[in-house]
Amino acid sequence: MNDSSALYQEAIKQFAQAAHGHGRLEAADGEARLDNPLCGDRVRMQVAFASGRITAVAHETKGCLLCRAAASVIGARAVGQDEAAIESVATALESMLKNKAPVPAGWPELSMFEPARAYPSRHRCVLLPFRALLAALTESRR
Amino acid sequence: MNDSSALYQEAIKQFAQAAHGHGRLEAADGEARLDNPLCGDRVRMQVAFASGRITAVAHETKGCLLCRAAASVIGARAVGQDEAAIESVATALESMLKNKAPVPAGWPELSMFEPARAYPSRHRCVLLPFRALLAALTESRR
Amino acid sequence: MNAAPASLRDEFPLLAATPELHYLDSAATAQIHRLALDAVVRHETTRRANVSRGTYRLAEAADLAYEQARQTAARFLNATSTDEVIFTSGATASLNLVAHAFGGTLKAGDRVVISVAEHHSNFVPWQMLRERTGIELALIPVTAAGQLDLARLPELIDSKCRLVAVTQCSNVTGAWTDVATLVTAARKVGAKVLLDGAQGAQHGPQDVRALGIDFYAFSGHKCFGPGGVGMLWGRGELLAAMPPFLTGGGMIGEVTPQATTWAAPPQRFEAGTPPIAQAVGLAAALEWMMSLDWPQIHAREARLCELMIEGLQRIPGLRLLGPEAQEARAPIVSFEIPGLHPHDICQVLDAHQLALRGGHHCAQPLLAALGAEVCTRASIALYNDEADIAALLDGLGFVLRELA
Amino acid sequence: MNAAPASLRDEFPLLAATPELHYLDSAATAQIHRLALDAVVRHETTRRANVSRGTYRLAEAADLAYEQARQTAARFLNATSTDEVIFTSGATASLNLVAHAFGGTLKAGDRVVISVAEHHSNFVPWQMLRERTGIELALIPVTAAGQLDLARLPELIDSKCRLVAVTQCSNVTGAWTDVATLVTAARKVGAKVLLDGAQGAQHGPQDVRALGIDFYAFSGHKCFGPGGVGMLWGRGELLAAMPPFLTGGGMIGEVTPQATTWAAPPQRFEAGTPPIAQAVGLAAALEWMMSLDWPQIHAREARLCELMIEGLQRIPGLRLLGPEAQEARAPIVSFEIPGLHPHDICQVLDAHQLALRGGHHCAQPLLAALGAEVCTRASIALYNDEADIAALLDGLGFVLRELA
Ligand SMILES: Cc1ncc(COP(=O)(O)O)c(C=O)c1O
Ligand SMILES: Cc1ncc(COP(=O)(O)O)c(C=O)c1O
Repeated sequence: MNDSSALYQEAIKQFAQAAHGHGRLEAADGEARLDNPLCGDRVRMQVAFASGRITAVAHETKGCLLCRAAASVIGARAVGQDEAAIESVATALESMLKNKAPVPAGWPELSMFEPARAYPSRHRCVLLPFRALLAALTESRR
Repeated sequence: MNDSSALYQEAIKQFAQAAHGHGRLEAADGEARLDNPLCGDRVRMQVAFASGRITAVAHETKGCLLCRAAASVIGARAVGQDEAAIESVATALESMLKNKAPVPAGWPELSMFEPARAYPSRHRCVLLPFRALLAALTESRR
Repeated sequence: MNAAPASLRDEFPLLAATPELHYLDSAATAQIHRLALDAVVRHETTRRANVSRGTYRLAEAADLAYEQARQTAARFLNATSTDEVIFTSGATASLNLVAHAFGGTLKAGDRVVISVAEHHSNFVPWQMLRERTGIELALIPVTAAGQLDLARLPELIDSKCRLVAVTQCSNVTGAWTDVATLVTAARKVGAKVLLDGAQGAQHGPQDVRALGIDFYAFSGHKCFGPGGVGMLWGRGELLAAMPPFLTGGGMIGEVTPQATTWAAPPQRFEAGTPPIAQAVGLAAALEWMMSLDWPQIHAREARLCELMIEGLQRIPGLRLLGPEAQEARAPIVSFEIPGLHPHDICQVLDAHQLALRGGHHCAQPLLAALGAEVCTRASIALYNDEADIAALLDGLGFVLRELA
Repeated sequence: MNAAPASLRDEFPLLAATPELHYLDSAATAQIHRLALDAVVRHETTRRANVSRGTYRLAEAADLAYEQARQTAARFLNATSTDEVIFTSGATASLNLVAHAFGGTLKAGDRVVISVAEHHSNFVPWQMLRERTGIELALIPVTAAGQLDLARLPELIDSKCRLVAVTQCSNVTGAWTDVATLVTAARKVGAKVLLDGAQGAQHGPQDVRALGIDFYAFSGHKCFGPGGVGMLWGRGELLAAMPPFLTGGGMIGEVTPQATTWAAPPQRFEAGTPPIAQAVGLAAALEWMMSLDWPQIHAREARLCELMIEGLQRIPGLRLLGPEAQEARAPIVSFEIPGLHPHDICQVLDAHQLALRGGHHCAQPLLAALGAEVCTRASIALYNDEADIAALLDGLGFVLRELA
């Protein structure tokens, strides 16, 4: 039997529940809404940005536990990072899921998604908030 | 082995060769052109009609031996027939081919098409001139 | 209560090979019947040739098999003539065909009436037609139970209405459409009726004449047949008056650089090499379906559906979408559990050998109307049995414990 | 001269089961390779589920198989990205897709250049586009040998020209198109190039990047794969700028009663449930094709073709259509025998176990240009051998004796 209890670790549920960064910014420099059209999941991500670093982040996330937990990690961790760091963690996370690469350096809590490697259809759930964040950063540069 | 020499009886070749009724009428009461779009065969059939009977028939036929032989039988036999007779021979001929019915009464030469029963894709070759004749008759009533 | 005869499940190779699997996603794709798969293989290995153009024996055999498949489909639908039966690549293609070809005979200001309950495949093609031609697109709303709100028909189906195009059965709520009432309303104003039978045909042979409709569309893969093939039935005189949609080989009268004329239906609507072996496989599935005792199957499916609903209703907070009355629904049951996302629900159920689907089910307008965005769906087909229902109810227990 | 390795013929179940059959109609439909059929059966019996929407393991396996099929097709075509690779129901559907979706970005007065040598499937869709939008449709004429008359390009491919859509290889004469010259001419004026590869893909893997083209279409059933599936490759940036053609489930961003947004390619162009098992089967065929020694196969095919042409030329009065030079043609040979109709010729040949096709081959404009209405065609594929050619030449002796 495939073991869904390995996938739904306590950490994931706690992050999802905590919903770090949930909400809206008064003044965002960049904003993006990303959908997963196949399932209807949706992330709206806002960032504020100063001298090359994220100063605030907020998101509204409609999605599954994996998606909400990933958005919550961003809420807890993104502030203080620059765009290059976000890009590299997003790439590393995708690689962790798809190619069994190690957990992205400096973001140890992302190890909670390691069991999702076995479920390709769920990879985009985890990645959607990161892609939304990248899109919001791109937007902020316009 | 399936025996194509049974299909291509001498009678068929002779009727096709003779091309009875080939040509055009000076004054036609009805005319129809029928195609077999799948193979490009084509029959143009003209009839003249007086007091309920065919007084002249002419056709231009582009097609295979079976189609040309059938048109030639019409050229040799249709004059003097009324529409009901043509309809019944066309129906009987289709039935001969598809349902192994006997040769249409009064048109013994159509027995040369009996071997074509075995080749469903060729039925329309034989029937096309008859259908064109019926269409020309319908046209003449307009 | 009868269990599914084990033999019925055994007739489906995938189910026979995975006895532990509880497949409750037949509304998305039904499993293929052994006879349908055998027919595909037999065709490809003994009669493979292109159709309608060759005179050699292999081509004649292919042609005959393809036209016999058309006859079988005509019997399954009780069509007047095989000329009314068009093979397509699927229900979506059938619906697009009507939206373009029949839609092409409509003009700005003409009204097409669909419903809020449509699958995207019977929704978006009409929106596109609206964009192309300026038709007016009107939506029959749904009741809180997800049924078409027929009280609204008089204002929607009036003399401007040319076509009513609705689903026979919702792929989300299982709600059956009251076709007779719609047909009566449409006939009164001379409008045509299209039924999207994608979810209907799986539940037994249809009688398009008794239904009184003008077009019927469905997919092979939801009827225990192969993928890549679908059907469109249309009333003969309507098809004869319609321009083609896809164009190419096999559907022409004559082609010249200046202009092209069309073959008669059904060829006019079958451009290119059709899905020959798939049509033959679908016919085998339909033939098998016609041999079944449908009242008995419906009674079994309804009992299983009732059993499932009873169990679901014991879950605190669970919200069922769709009609209460059993006779108003096909055995398709969608639900929401507060705080739990369908993906997570389906993931945990999968660990318990249950195949269910979660999401918007290609019916976003309907879900929006029902106040949901996504839901979890269990759909029952003739090969399901009590063990599947029991496993689902047990599985949901695990879901609640694991995800809470 | 090498005969076909018996083992190659044996890899095709229908041919293996009918050793007496001389199948010379592969340009219409090639026989299916064992691996392709096996892949279909394996998919339907072990991984059957709808794609892109389910999270249970069966659905994930189906999804993975379908996307791997896309990867295989991308490798077969040397596409830059799998996002450029669209599964359709066949070449005709692919060509209609471009005529509608790319065609929808054209306006009255824009010119589309096709050729007189097109199959109806790459002819009629452009005539229809002309009717819908008022584009100008120009035809590259053919030489007496049936080759595109490229001397005419300067006047046809000018600044009004938006698209050049031509066959890679004629299904009647076997003439290969000089793609490089066309691409150069098109690039000069910024026009796009579509290649109808229906007859090309059967003769080996393609390199769409090296060809320098923008769209490539072909069918599975002509490439030793299942029916009911085809491919469209399109350059990423072009696909991204195109509206969808067929609409429905699986190709949307969001659907509301007011408006609908589209998914990115390739999903945007794959409305409804795709031909999943068929795509998987086609991928198995393409994978097998990629494992072959094509230079050797081409040399064998060319030798067989030469042998056939030599034999045909000994028949008094026989007229060969198509180019003289071997390197200018695929192994497709059409001919006329004065006074004999192709149907009768094919019928007699059939009695001698030869499968050939006679008629207009869905290329009426080409036949008219060559001064023929119908012709008889023998087409050679990789499983044919010298015995097939000898049987054809013997068979034509019978034809002459029997029909004279
Ligand atoms: C009600 C309804 N209509 C249309 C469709 C589209 O069918 P397909 O995807 O087979 O083209 C579906 C299938 O999902 C459906 O449930
Ligand atoms: C050159 C060419 N183009 C297009 C087609 C159409 O292919 P299909 O019938 O598989 O859609 C064919 C096949 O007959 C062809 O030979």
